[in-house]
Amino acid sequence: MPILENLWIILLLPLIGSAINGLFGSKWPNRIVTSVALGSTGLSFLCALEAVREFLANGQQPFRKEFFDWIVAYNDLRIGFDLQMDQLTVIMLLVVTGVGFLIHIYATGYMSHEGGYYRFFSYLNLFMFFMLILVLAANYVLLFVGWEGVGLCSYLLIGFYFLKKSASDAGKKAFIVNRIGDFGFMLGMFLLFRTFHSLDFQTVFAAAAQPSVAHEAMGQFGTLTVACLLLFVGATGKSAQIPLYVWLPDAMEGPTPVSALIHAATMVTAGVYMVARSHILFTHAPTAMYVVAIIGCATAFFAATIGLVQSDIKKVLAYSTVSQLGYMFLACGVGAFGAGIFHLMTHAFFKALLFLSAGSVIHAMGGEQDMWKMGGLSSKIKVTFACMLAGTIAITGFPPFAGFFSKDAILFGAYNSEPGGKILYGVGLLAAIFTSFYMFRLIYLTFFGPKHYDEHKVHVHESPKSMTVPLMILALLSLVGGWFALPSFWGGTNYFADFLAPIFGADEVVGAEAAAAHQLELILSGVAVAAALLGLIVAWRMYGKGAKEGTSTGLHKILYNKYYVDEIYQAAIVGPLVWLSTNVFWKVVDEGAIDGTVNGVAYGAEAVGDRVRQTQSGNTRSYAVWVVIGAILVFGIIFWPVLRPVFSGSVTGGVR
Amino acid sequence: MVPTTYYIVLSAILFGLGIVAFVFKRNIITLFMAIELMLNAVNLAFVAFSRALGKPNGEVFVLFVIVVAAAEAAVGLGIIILTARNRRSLNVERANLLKL
Amino acid sequence: MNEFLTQYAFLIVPIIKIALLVFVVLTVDAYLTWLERKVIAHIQARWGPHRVGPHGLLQPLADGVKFIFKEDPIPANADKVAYFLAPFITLMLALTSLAVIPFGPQKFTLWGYESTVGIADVNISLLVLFAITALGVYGIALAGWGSNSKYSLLGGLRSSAQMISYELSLTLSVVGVLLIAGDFSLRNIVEQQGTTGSGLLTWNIFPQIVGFTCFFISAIAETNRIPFDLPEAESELVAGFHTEYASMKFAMFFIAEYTSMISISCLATILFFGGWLSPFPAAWTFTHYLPSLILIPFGLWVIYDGIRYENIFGRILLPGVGTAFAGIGAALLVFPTINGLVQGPFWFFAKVFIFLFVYIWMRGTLPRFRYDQLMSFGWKFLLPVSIANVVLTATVILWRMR
Amino acid sequence: MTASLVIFFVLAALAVLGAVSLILQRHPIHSALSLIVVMVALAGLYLLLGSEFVAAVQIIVYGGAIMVLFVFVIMLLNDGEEERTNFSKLATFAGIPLAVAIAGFIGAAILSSSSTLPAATANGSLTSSKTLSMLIFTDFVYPFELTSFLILVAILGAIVLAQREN
Repeated sequence: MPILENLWIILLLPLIGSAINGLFGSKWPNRIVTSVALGSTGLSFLCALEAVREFLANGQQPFRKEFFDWIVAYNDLRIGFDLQMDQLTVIMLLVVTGVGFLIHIYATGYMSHEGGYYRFFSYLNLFMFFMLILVLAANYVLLFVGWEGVGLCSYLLIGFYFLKKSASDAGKKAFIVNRIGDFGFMLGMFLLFRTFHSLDFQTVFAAAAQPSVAHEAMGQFGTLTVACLLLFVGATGKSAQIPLYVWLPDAMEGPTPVSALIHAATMVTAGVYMVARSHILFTHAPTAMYVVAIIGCATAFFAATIGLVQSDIKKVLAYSTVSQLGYMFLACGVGAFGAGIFHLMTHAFFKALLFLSAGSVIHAMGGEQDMWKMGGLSSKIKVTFACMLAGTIAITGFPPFAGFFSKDAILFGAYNSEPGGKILYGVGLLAAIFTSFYMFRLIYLTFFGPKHYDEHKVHVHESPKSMTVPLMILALLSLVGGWFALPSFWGGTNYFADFLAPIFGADEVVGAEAAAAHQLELILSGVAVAAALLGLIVAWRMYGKGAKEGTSTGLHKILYNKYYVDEIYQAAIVGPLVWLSTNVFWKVVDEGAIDGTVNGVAYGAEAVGDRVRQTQSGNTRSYAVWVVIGAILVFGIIFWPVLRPVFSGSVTGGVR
Repeated sequence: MVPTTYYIVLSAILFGLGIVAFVFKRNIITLFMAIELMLNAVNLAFVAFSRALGKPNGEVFVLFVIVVAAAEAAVGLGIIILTARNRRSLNVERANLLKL
Repeated sequence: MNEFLTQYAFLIVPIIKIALLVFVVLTVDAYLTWLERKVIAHIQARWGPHRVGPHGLLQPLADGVKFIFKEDPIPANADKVAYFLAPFITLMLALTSLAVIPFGPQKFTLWGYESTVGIADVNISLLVLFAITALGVYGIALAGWGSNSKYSLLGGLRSSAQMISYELSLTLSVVGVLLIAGDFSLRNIVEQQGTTGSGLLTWNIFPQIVGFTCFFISAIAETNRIPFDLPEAESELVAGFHTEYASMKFAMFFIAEYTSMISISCLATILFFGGWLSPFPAAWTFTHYLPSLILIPFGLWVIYDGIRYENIFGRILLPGVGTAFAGIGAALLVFPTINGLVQGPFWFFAKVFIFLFVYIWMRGTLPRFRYDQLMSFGWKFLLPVSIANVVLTATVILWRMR
Repeated sequence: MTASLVIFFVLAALAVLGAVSLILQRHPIHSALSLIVVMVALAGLYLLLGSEFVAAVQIIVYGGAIMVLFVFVIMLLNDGEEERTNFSKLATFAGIPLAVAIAGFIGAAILSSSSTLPAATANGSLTSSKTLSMLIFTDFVYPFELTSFLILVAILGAIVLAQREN
């Protein structure tokens, strides 16, 4: 059965799994729920593989199929349930289904002692479904459906422990912050529709690719620029970029597999995917791209700085995620979309790995997340330690791990970009240093040094196979994942770039010719490795042989409190809104106008009824009379044309 | 030969009388009779027209009307018996439990 | 004079026929009572009436006189209208029901006005008959209700309920015959039974035996005769709906009952027993002499019986009657044309007589039903059976048509 | 003034008188009797119109079944004369005019519309019951079946209503 011909199977399977678990799971023992969840996800993973195989067999012909019309306004707007498959999709598809499947397996171990097991997997499968829609969608609206769906699932899963106030608050926060971004996204879609009279990727991009479409110069805010910026607002919301990144750290309230799957590997990269998907628009709007690059770079830097001092292991990883996403956007911003997607993939591997390992650590520590209360675990949980180390090396960018190649490509792209490429590169490099610092800080605090926990209270134990096996697989992936794109000086060919070439155009090595490029690239990668080493050394000096949690002062305090961004938002936006809604919308509009109207209608009805009920005398004969009156009226109306002559006397009696 | 109009006028008169009966009688059974009277008036018109136009359909309608009247009488009288049992009176003006 | 007759023949001839019929029927009723009393008396090993006239033959006359001269009390605060209306309605309807019954095949022309043996020859005569029987309920109901008395009311209610119930199966049981004949006209129904001329084999009784059974039972119930004479169950309600009636009004009910017996018998004869048709194949001409063969010996026996009667009156009367009978018989032998004319009516009345006799016989034989038995029998047995009969007949007919 | 006209007027007068007496009679049973008179008169009119089957059915069903039912129920309940309560001012004052009005309306409408009709029995012969039955079982077969269902339902309803719950 050709899966490619009916792609819907891939995304239907998780939906079915979710429905089954959600509807009947509460009655069932965990193992049935497990088999349903894993079965659906695994099957969809296999289907994805098959689909990809067919795609490659077709000589990588971009595949697109319209399954049914969804919204059709007479001849202008057609939005169908259209799925497409091209190189970009292939990568996203494999990442989502593959990593998703692994994390599912992991979750079966991790969640086995939690309540609401079936609920969790129902949500998780639902998330897979929406994510796959997002990835496979062939038009903006369907993509938006997936977009919102994953948002919903993220909300549900962040607030999975809804009895914990912080959890439910975090869920709400994520949802609301995303609303802002989605608002921008929708505006962007409207603008696009107004401009191109369609929302299909094909049509829009084809139209945008026309030479007739003006290539808006830097600093010029044309339609495309505005549209791209609006779309990017959406992306900032979903992918936790400045200024909307605040929800992601709080999202760590959710179970760790969720953090791994949604808030590291897949969902948060949706923004990057979207930007990369509509790269044609962006390339026509350099201003927008520049903004993207700047935002990405800034996010990468700031998040890294915040990550330096966090004490919660998952918070550290969260901020690292934010900053890595920043890297991706930086890549997109400087036009190195391929690098961005590449980093997306590798990041999916090692960040999932890191989160899962962190989860394993937490599991081992019996729910403890504060790194200051760990230490010296390396001997206790060797597998986890090894995997975590692998992930750390990968993210900090030591060759030959994946992170090195992707981050290298990004920085290289940034360096070559104009204008201000050098600055972007510098900031990125700084962020890289910070990255390696806080990652190794995490490693040292967690696995080395003296134990800061009570052995008798906490029984440290290695996690079950179901958790460690995925860790190993991911570790392997984050090791080899980078080898698809060996830098040219490395002698190898950049399969990845070639693979994506049909979409993003030829290799983004622009400006300098090949030889110079080789030199430059070699130097830059050397610098990057040096930066990573620097971070490692500093971290070792500070935390290597154990350290006490000091009282935070000055800069440290500011960083520790995340630049007080949440407080600022609270004061600047939330407070006024609450005041407004309380004193205006609630007190005046709702109670005054709406309730007033409703009650007024009720009173009016009562008053009228009070008069009218007099006719309901309860006397049958009166009713009879009313019937007769009605009959007369009806009769008169019907026969008026016949009757008029009779009354006007023009007909003198009918009897002949 | 009798002009059709005579029949029609007669049926109109009967119908009017039926209405009068319906409005002025108090005994619920008599009200029913009034309804039957009106139905009969209508039937007369039916037959007269169908004969005048030479189409038997009208007479078929009359048969149907009679059937319906029978059904109505059966059910209606059942109801009447119930009310009489409960209210101890057939006077429709005394059946005013819902009146406030 | 003559042209007057010819002009208004359409008015005069029927009037004459009606007068004749009424006279005959009333007489027959009167002597039916005599017959009934006699027969039952003999069934119960008694003499029955034998004081008034030879064999009590003048008893009906005496009864009539008594009816006329008895006091006629009206119950206190009876509903006058209903009370007076009831017997008239009953009698009128009973008599009217005979109007559509054809007694013979012949059509004769009097003063240029062609008419039949029988008063009216309507082509929905059967429906008319049923319509009249249907109205028959009112008489009883009004009588029961009008004469402000518990017995009467109960009797009236009972019998009206009974009549409504059994009317259904009465009508339905006839539908079979209708389906066979495909016509409402009694005359045509009879003639359809005699088409092949092979005598009684083509009568409806054979295909419609079930229908006949239902018909006869419900007919008895319809006429409030034993075993269905609940309305006048002496033991429970004195005399039912006519408890409060006396003298002539009572007589009216009485006559009405016997008249309806007659008309029902006629109906049975017509519908199931080939009306005026001879039971023998048309080929057997000698059967035409049966009337004489019956009348002459009967007359001779009556003469003989009269001669050896104890009192002089009887010795004069009976031989007279006997000679009359014998004379008629002889006359039929002598004048074959008249004989031919008489054939139809002869067979018709013979059959009707048999039915009447069966009525009386049953009264002498059967006990009375209990009321609930009556109702459940009517609704739960007769009705379904007659419906089944209808369905069956229709099926067979369709099968034949195929 | 042909014979048929005479018969018509006699019957019509009978019907109208019956209807009037239905209104005037105080006792329901007298009203019922007057209604029966009306029905019989109407049956006569049907015969005069030449639709004999309808006439017969009119007598059998209306006269023989429905009205009997009425009389029966009246006897059963035996509520006596109706009390002339006058709780409904509306009916008292507006009743007659309204009735006259609607009758007038109908009459007027009919007069102005049907005055061109041919005489009722212009087209000669009787409507034979065959014609009717053909019509019923071909064109009107579905309504016919429906009515049978209606009857069934009515029977059930009557039984359910009238039985004493015990």
